[in-house]
Amino acid sequence: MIELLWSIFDITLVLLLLTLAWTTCSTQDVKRAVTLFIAMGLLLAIVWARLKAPDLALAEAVIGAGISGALLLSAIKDYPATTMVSHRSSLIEGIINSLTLALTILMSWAVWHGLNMSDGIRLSEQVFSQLPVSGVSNPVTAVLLNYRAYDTLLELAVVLTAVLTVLTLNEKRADYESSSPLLQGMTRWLVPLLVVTSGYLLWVGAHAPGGAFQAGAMLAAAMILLQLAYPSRRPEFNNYLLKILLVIGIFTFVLVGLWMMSLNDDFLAFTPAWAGTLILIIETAATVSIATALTLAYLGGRPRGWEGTGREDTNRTSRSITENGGAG
Amino acid sequence: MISEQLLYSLAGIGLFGIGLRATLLHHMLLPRLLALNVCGAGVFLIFIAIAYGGIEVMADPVPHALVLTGIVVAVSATAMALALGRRLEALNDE
Amino acid sequence: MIDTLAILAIFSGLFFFLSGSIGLLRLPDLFTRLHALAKADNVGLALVALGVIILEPAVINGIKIVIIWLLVMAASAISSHLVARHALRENRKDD
Amino acid sequence: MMSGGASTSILTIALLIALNLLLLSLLIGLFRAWLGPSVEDRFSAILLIGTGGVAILLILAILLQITALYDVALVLALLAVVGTVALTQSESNHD
Repeated sequence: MIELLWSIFDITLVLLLLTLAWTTCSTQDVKRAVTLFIAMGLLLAIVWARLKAPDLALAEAVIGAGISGALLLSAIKDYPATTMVSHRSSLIEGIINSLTLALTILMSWAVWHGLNMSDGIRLSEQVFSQLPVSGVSNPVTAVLLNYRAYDTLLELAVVLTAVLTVLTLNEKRADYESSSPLLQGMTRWLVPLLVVTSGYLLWVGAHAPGGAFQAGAMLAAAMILLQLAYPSRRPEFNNYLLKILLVIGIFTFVLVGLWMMSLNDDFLAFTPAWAGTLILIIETAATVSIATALTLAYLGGRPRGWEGTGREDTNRTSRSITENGGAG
Repeated sequence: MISEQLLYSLAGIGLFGIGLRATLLHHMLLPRLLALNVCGAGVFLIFIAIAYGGIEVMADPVPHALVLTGIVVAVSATAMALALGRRLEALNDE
Repeated sequence: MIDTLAILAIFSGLFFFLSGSIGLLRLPDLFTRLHALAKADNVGLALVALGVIILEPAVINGIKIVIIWLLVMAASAISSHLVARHALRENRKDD
Repeated sequence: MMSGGASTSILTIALLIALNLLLLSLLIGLFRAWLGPSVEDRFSAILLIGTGGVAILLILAILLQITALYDVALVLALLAVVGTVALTQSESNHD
């Protein structure tokens, strides 16, 4: 009975997910596609929770409900619905369909085969056996910031690269018109709550699901909400500070890594006694950087007064850049 | 093998296929980007399905960490692609 | 006994959830649909949360659930307001 | 928590039925997201999925014995508004 009920739940969830993915991908209406995509993100958070991956459910909830919704919804009007990239002939369409189908069948066979093989030595055994010396008790945080700290360092580098590309390409979008007073009233108590929760997620990451990324994304969501509620009353960014905040995560990470190299002969090889503290320091810096990066990515480009644009009027500058780019 | 593993990894493969097909076929930039994200979500789902070990058992944390990194990279890549597309539209408009 | 109470609360919450979503599907226009949605948001979640609190032994988690419920109440009120206001404004533009 | 053999399995079965019914309610709500017709209608469906998702997470937390899922529900409740705000604000801007 219990197994049957779980199966019904699993199958319904999977079918819902697949239907949603199909409608997201097949619709021609951009707004509809974005809305359905946000719904799919929320559903994915439930799937991660069902598969006992609370760290991922947390990340997906922050991303799906907060960041990617805001990112995509504000991007919709940058993309006029009339623009087509290319047209495909029915022959190419047929080839793509059959190749995708073939790849899907191949992958199904591979997964079937892989799941039926006997369990070898699972990495998880090593993760749990080394957990006491990792400095944290949440295994996912241990993997991310101790065993595979290189990965996380490079992940921060990827985030930085992406944001630098965004900043290089565009000016910030035009401001929205001012918002409803009710929204502003809510923002006054919601933003502090978001900031506190972000701190909680950062702190709890050591022994329970949470961590730098979830906390950073939460902080970014708070910033995005502020932008949306007070479009006109926003103070000018202090760009020098902004640049420091953007790189402080990687900077701290590398600094700690080099320090540990001078003690333990290996880059990022933590001394077990200090590991917990060092991981918290790195995570705090990473949280700040990720939050800054995601906020800037949401703005869609350089804020006013960023180096290179000077005191010129924002609209004029962007137009002249466009003209130069078009001529070149 | 646990049947949930098979069910959810097949769902992941399904998502991957749907996303890949739409990425290659779609005419517009933004839906293409969404399709690419669906495709990525499929890959994540395969990983997490394989990490799952049953109701009573704790799941394997290594794929969780990998997918967490993947989600961060996917969001950054999406933001970057949105900026590239916006620039493209601006160049087309003039 | 305690379990029965919890199950009772959760299932009466489910009634509101289901009627809310059926209302979302069946009612004729956006504003009445938002009205149906509010039932699921406020009463439905309140009863489900009550049931879960009864089953949850740790007090700290109980407090967390109460906070979640309060937040959803506030969020639903504000979201409904924003969506309805937006719909009204868009319609005025079309005229 | 779930102490006592017989009542445990009854409680589990009841919670699982509740979970399935909640998913059914989301499914009905998603029909509205699919049908539309306006963006606001689609968004009201997302509001329902947000609230229903919170309820599902609360019940999953009890069933799977993962207390961290309360945090996920908390985050979902906190951020439920941000999407709505992004929709209504970004829309109200175009001339």
